[in-house]
Amino acid sequence: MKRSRIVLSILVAMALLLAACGQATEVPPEPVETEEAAPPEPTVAPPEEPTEVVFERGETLYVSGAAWGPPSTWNPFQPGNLANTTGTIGFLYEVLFAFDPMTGEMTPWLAESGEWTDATTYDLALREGLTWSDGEPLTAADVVFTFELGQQYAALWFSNVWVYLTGVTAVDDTHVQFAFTADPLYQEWANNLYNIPIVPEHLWAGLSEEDITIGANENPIGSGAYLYESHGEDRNVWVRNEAWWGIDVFGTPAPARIVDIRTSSNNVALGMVIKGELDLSNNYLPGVADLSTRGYVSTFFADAPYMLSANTAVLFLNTTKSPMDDPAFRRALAFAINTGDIVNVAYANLVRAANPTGLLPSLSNFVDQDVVDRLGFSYDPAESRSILAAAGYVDVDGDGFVEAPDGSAIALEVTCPFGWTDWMEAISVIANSAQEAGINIQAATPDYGAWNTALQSGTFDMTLNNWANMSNTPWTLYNLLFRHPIQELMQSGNFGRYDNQEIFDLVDALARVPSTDVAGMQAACSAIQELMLTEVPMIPLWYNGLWAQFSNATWTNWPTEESAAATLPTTWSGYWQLGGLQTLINLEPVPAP
Amino acid sequence: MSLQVENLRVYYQTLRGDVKALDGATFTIEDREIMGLAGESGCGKTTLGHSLIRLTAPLRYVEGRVILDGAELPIADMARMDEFRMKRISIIPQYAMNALNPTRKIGTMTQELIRSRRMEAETSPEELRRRLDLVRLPHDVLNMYPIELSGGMKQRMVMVLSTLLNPSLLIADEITSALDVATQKAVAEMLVEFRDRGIVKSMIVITHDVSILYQVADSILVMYAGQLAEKASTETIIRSPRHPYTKMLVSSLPTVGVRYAEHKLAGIPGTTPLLLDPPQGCRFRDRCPVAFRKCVEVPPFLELAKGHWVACWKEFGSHA
Amino acid sequence: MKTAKGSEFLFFALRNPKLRVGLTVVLFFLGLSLIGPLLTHNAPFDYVNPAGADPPSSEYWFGTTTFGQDVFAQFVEGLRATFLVGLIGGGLGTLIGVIVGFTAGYRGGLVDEALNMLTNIVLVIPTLAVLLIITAYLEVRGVLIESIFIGLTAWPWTARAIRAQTFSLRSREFVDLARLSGMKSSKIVFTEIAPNMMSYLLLAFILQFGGATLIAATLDFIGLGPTTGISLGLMMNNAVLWGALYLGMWWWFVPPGLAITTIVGALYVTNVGLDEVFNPKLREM
Amino acid sequence: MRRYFGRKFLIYGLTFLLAVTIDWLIPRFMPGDPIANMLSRAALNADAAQVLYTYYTHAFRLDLPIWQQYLNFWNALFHGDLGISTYLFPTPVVRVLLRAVPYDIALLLPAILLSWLAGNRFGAFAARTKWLDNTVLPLGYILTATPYMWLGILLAWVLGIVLGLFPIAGAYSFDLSPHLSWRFLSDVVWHWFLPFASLFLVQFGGWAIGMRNMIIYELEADYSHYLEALGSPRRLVRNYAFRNALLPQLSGLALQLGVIVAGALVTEVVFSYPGIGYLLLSAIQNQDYFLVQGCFLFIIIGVLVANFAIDIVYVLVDPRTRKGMTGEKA
Repeated sequence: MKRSRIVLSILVAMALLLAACGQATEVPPEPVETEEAAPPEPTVAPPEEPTEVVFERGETLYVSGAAWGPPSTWNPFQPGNLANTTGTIGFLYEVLFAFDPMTGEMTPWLAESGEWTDATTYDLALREGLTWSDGEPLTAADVVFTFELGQQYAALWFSNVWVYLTGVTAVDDTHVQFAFTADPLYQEWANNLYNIPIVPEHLWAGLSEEDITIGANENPIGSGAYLYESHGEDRNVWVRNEAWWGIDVFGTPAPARIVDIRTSSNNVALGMVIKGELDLSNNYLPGVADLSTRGYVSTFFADAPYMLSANTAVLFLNTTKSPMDDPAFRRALAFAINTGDIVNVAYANLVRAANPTGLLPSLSNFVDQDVVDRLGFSYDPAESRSILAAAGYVDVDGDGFVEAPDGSAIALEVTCPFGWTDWMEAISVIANSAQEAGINIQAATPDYGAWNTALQSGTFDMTLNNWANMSNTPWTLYNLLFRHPIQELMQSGNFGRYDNQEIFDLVDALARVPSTDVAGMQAACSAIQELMLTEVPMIPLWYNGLWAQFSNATWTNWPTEESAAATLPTTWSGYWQLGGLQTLINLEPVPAP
Repeated sequence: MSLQVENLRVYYQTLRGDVKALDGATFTIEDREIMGLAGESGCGKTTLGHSLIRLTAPLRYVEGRVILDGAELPIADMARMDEFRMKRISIIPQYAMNALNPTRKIGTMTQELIRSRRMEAETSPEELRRRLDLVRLPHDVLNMYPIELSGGMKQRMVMVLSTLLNPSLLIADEITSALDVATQKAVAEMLVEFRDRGIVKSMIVITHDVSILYQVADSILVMYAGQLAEKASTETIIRSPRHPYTKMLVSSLPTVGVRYAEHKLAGIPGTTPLLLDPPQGCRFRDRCPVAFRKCVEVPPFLELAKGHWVACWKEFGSHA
Repeated sequence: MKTAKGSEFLFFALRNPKLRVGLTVVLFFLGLSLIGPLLTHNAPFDYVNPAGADPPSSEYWFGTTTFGQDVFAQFVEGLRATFLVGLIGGGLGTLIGVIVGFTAGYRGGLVDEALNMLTNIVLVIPTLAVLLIITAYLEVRGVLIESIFIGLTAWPWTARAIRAQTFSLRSREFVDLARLSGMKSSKIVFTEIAPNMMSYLLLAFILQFGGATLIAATLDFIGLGPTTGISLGLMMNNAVLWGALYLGMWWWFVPPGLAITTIVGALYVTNVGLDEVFNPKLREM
Repeated sequence: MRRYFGRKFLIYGLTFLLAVTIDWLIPRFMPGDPIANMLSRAALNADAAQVLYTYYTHAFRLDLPIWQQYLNFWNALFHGDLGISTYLFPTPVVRVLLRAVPYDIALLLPAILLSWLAGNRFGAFAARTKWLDNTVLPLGYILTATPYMWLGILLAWVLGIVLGLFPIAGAYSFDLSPHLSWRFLSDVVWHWFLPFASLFLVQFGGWAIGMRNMIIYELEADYSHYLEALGSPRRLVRNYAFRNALLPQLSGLALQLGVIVAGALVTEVVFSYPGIGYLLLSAIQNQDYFLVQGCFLFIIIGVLVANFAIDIVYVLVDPRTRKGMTGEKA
């Protein structure tokens, strides 16, 4: 009986604790830095009413697969952890244009229109009646303020627009004029138009540099369709902005609430999908084929590859190391890799093999097929061997692996971060097939940190990377592949440190072609492709899928290959303005039986 | 007659078979008699002591009867023995130093013990204190933990506990071996006092220190190799022992207090036989200076003179 | 006398059911880990089954993974890792424990104070937390490294036990006698104390072995185990990562865990068995 | 007794000192560069990346001389400032940890206490009762030999997925936001159950076995024999033996804490239960060394506190320590 008393007291204590910790996650985190927070904005629903703490299934949309970790910042300029609250750009803060990779068109968002009035002037017209969620109007002044922040603070990721931007002026409340230097980077500008979020001057003008660059911006005020309501370790809850200016334009988004779930692992997401607790999962789920045949989920394509292609998985070769500094060897390697196995076995046909140019299908009209036919490559061990032999790589010591022309042994490592399970399988395929072709490559999976350091400081042999989102222009990819100048730390591109001024110039040239001049872009691209495929500085292998599994149980009208105007079914960071938001707006509730 | 042991056999189980630790013991103890039980270590005296009160594995009851105050003790039955333990027969164990639960106050433990025996009525607190006075223990030991007591105090506490219910037979097992000479004397005297005050009727004092028996014992039973050798009044055993082993034991008896168990009996060749398969006949045979043919048969334990039992063919011979 | 004693141990050892069962199981798995690879022609990582995940069958005794890898092949390979960790990690742990504990117990005085302090400190610091961090430093890890680190952190309780044991032993008569007879302390250690300690060491090692395998399994499971090769913990990790629970591929995660449990359990039982053999008091007659 | 505690405090003090120093060393050993990792999450233009890099480096005071960093660390520590998490930038580490702690307490406290109490009772019950000893006890051995995560996985699979009785991830349902109501509390307990169960079961087995072996020693102790010789009933003898066997079990608990923490850690991972252990793992995986530091520190403090609590209980129940006769446990 003594024991039972103890037990009881424990249980009581426990209940209290959990209530407490519940509170801990609930209360809007007390203000850090300057922002005054305590009473939630009127738009943010007060959490007292029971309906607010228990979400109606029929009115709530559950999504996952975008967040890297617990939500921690709602600052649209916060480079690092924005991924944890995707939608901060898109839901909360909006961009001037949206870009639809499916059609390749820029569609007006905050902006009504925008055009180059001459080679160095860009005129932008905002929509009428834009408002912030606190009721203040969103005007040209806010646009100017936002761009000038980039001029003021080099730490903001778009600051380098000011390399070719010379000034921004508000002509009137709805008209902004951008003035440029002699040769603006048209391609990047187009890119910026749908990536730079507009922030409210009346609230941000007072903020310190620290707040603006790295502040958490808790209890944010935005202009978008959904607003921040609350968050926990594993979720970020968005509530519909009933006063959204876009309701007249796009109609009212159906879900009253959107819960962005951060799943600790894809496996957890899988479980929720099966239980019908997730409406849209952008996780990489194993066994999708099985799931869709069992009717748990639908995908964009009814059959393999099920997913759209999101970005290109590129095998970066460290061209500063021998033998990767030898084009012949690199080309031989390109033929030695069994992309088929990667696609069929490692990914069970969830992905597609990449075009040798690395350009996504959505950009296929920039692929110079003739160049590809002449210089393209695909899995062909025999070809690989003959190239090696021709270049003097022969197996001298008879260990089954070729030695370098100078007779030195070749032993290379292909790496990816430990725990990136699909890539881990992929690199083991790479290693095995290369070995069969006589090139001694071992797969290694260091921890993310170690991998990342090697990647940026260029100490790896060869490694996978895919940091180029879908885009309006091939330049985005080439900007990743041929990022220059070569620096001590290559943090966002050209990790193999392929140093070739000729190709750098070509990429810069492409950047300066006006987005409207498609022919000009194609010309520039084929020049790049010509050089890229002869040099093979890196090897595009496959297209990572735009992982998207959705359920029609509660919400329907998901985009599929049949859809009239299919948009991207994703909540990934940076994809909202690429159609993700449109997809959610288009959703329709399933009438309750 | 208080205690009557008839042909008691208790073996000690080992892997290599039974050790005949106690091989047919027959003797009696009168009321108010304090009997010393002497012999080298391994002669079976402790086995005898234990058999009478707590016969557990690896000890194994073979045959024989034990009658206490006319009632037979179910010594082979742990459960049924409980009725007799402490009330009729009790023991002061060899390990008296560790016999008390270290984490209980002595008073508490005593109460709990008594209550568990349903003897609250018979033992008033006053009586308990009287007993403490008897063994010269301060009353507040009852509020102490065993570790707070000295070895001697613990032992006296055990004496009090074991005799609390006035058992008619008390077995005192090697109680003096751990004590210095002075304390030995005191303890010995207390034992006698217990008897004189009628707290216990009779007593078996097991020791290999015969000199102690001088002070306490009315009679002495000498054992050798699991069998009885001789029993007589203390006087007789010391003055005129008749069994050759007793003779040696007594003759080799050193000055008071010195123990000899460590080293072998002075002047006796050979060692005690292994009791796994003891030699036929008299087990003292091959150490015995006067051994002869007859000794291959087991000598009976006969009362040659009033209260004087001996197991030796030579003695019978001289009588016959 | 000693020989008699020895034979007595053997006698009980052979008749003690716990010991017999325990040892049999352990030896069975040890054998399996050794000959297992011969029973399957598949390499642990090869994609042998084009059909992908299949339940156990006559061809793939433990079924296949999502990629069509032979679970049995991985299993036996993983067993080896487990035993390796147990052997090296447990061995090292015991060794350090014995050295520290023994020196402390035998030298006593300041040495004891210092070592005992150290032991207690290391004892309080939670091993796994430390291991997590250490292993996180190693960019590429192997079973060997893992075992060594486990051994380096697992020793304290052994040290404690051995210390206590040594204390009691050095105060025994035969040691005093030896010391009186002017025997060199090193000689005393090996001729007088060590033999009496053997039973103890054996028990300690068995427990360390079990502990090491469990810790290793934990590390592997949370993905901080070997980044090369396979282990039972890693198998479970993969199974979970690839949704084996939801897709019902029980054959992927049940065998590895079961194996660990059975082995460690068997070790514990063996341990108790031995204990009974060494301490007559515990035997049930 | 004063000596006893003095000694304890010394040990705990030193442990803390050592732990904190190890803790401080963590980032200095970490492979890779956490800030670079953090920045690399978002594809940046090189110049912005550079600027931010220096910015963060300064913000995290990594540009000071080592000794100064060490002193600052202690100083900050006493001001409850453990830096800012890079993984959850810009949330202060302390805040992140305080959010996780309640889950750990809720998980560990009941699991430890209940399993200890129940396990001991059961073990004592089984000891020297032949049929139990031979039938039920093997279960104990199996339980205590089970890797925490495996039991977790099995429970999740059988009770969570196959039977669908319990949720197997998270701390409360996604359709709730925390508030004090029966609905929410029951939901929390519902999520709490499986992690708790797997912790409880494994430990339960261990304690049962431990007690079973301990009590057998005690039943063979002299005082037990004496009681038997005085014919006191089995009940009393066992009762004493049990109480005395609890003492080594108590020190056993202190020794086990490390292992239990490990168990909790991996269990939290299996059930994505947002406690410190779960946090520690993500911190390590994301190279967030400030968070790693924080977790490690909190774990140490927790273990020290627990140890101390056990010491106090020990003194209360064992007169020998109280009388200053023996200073050491176990």
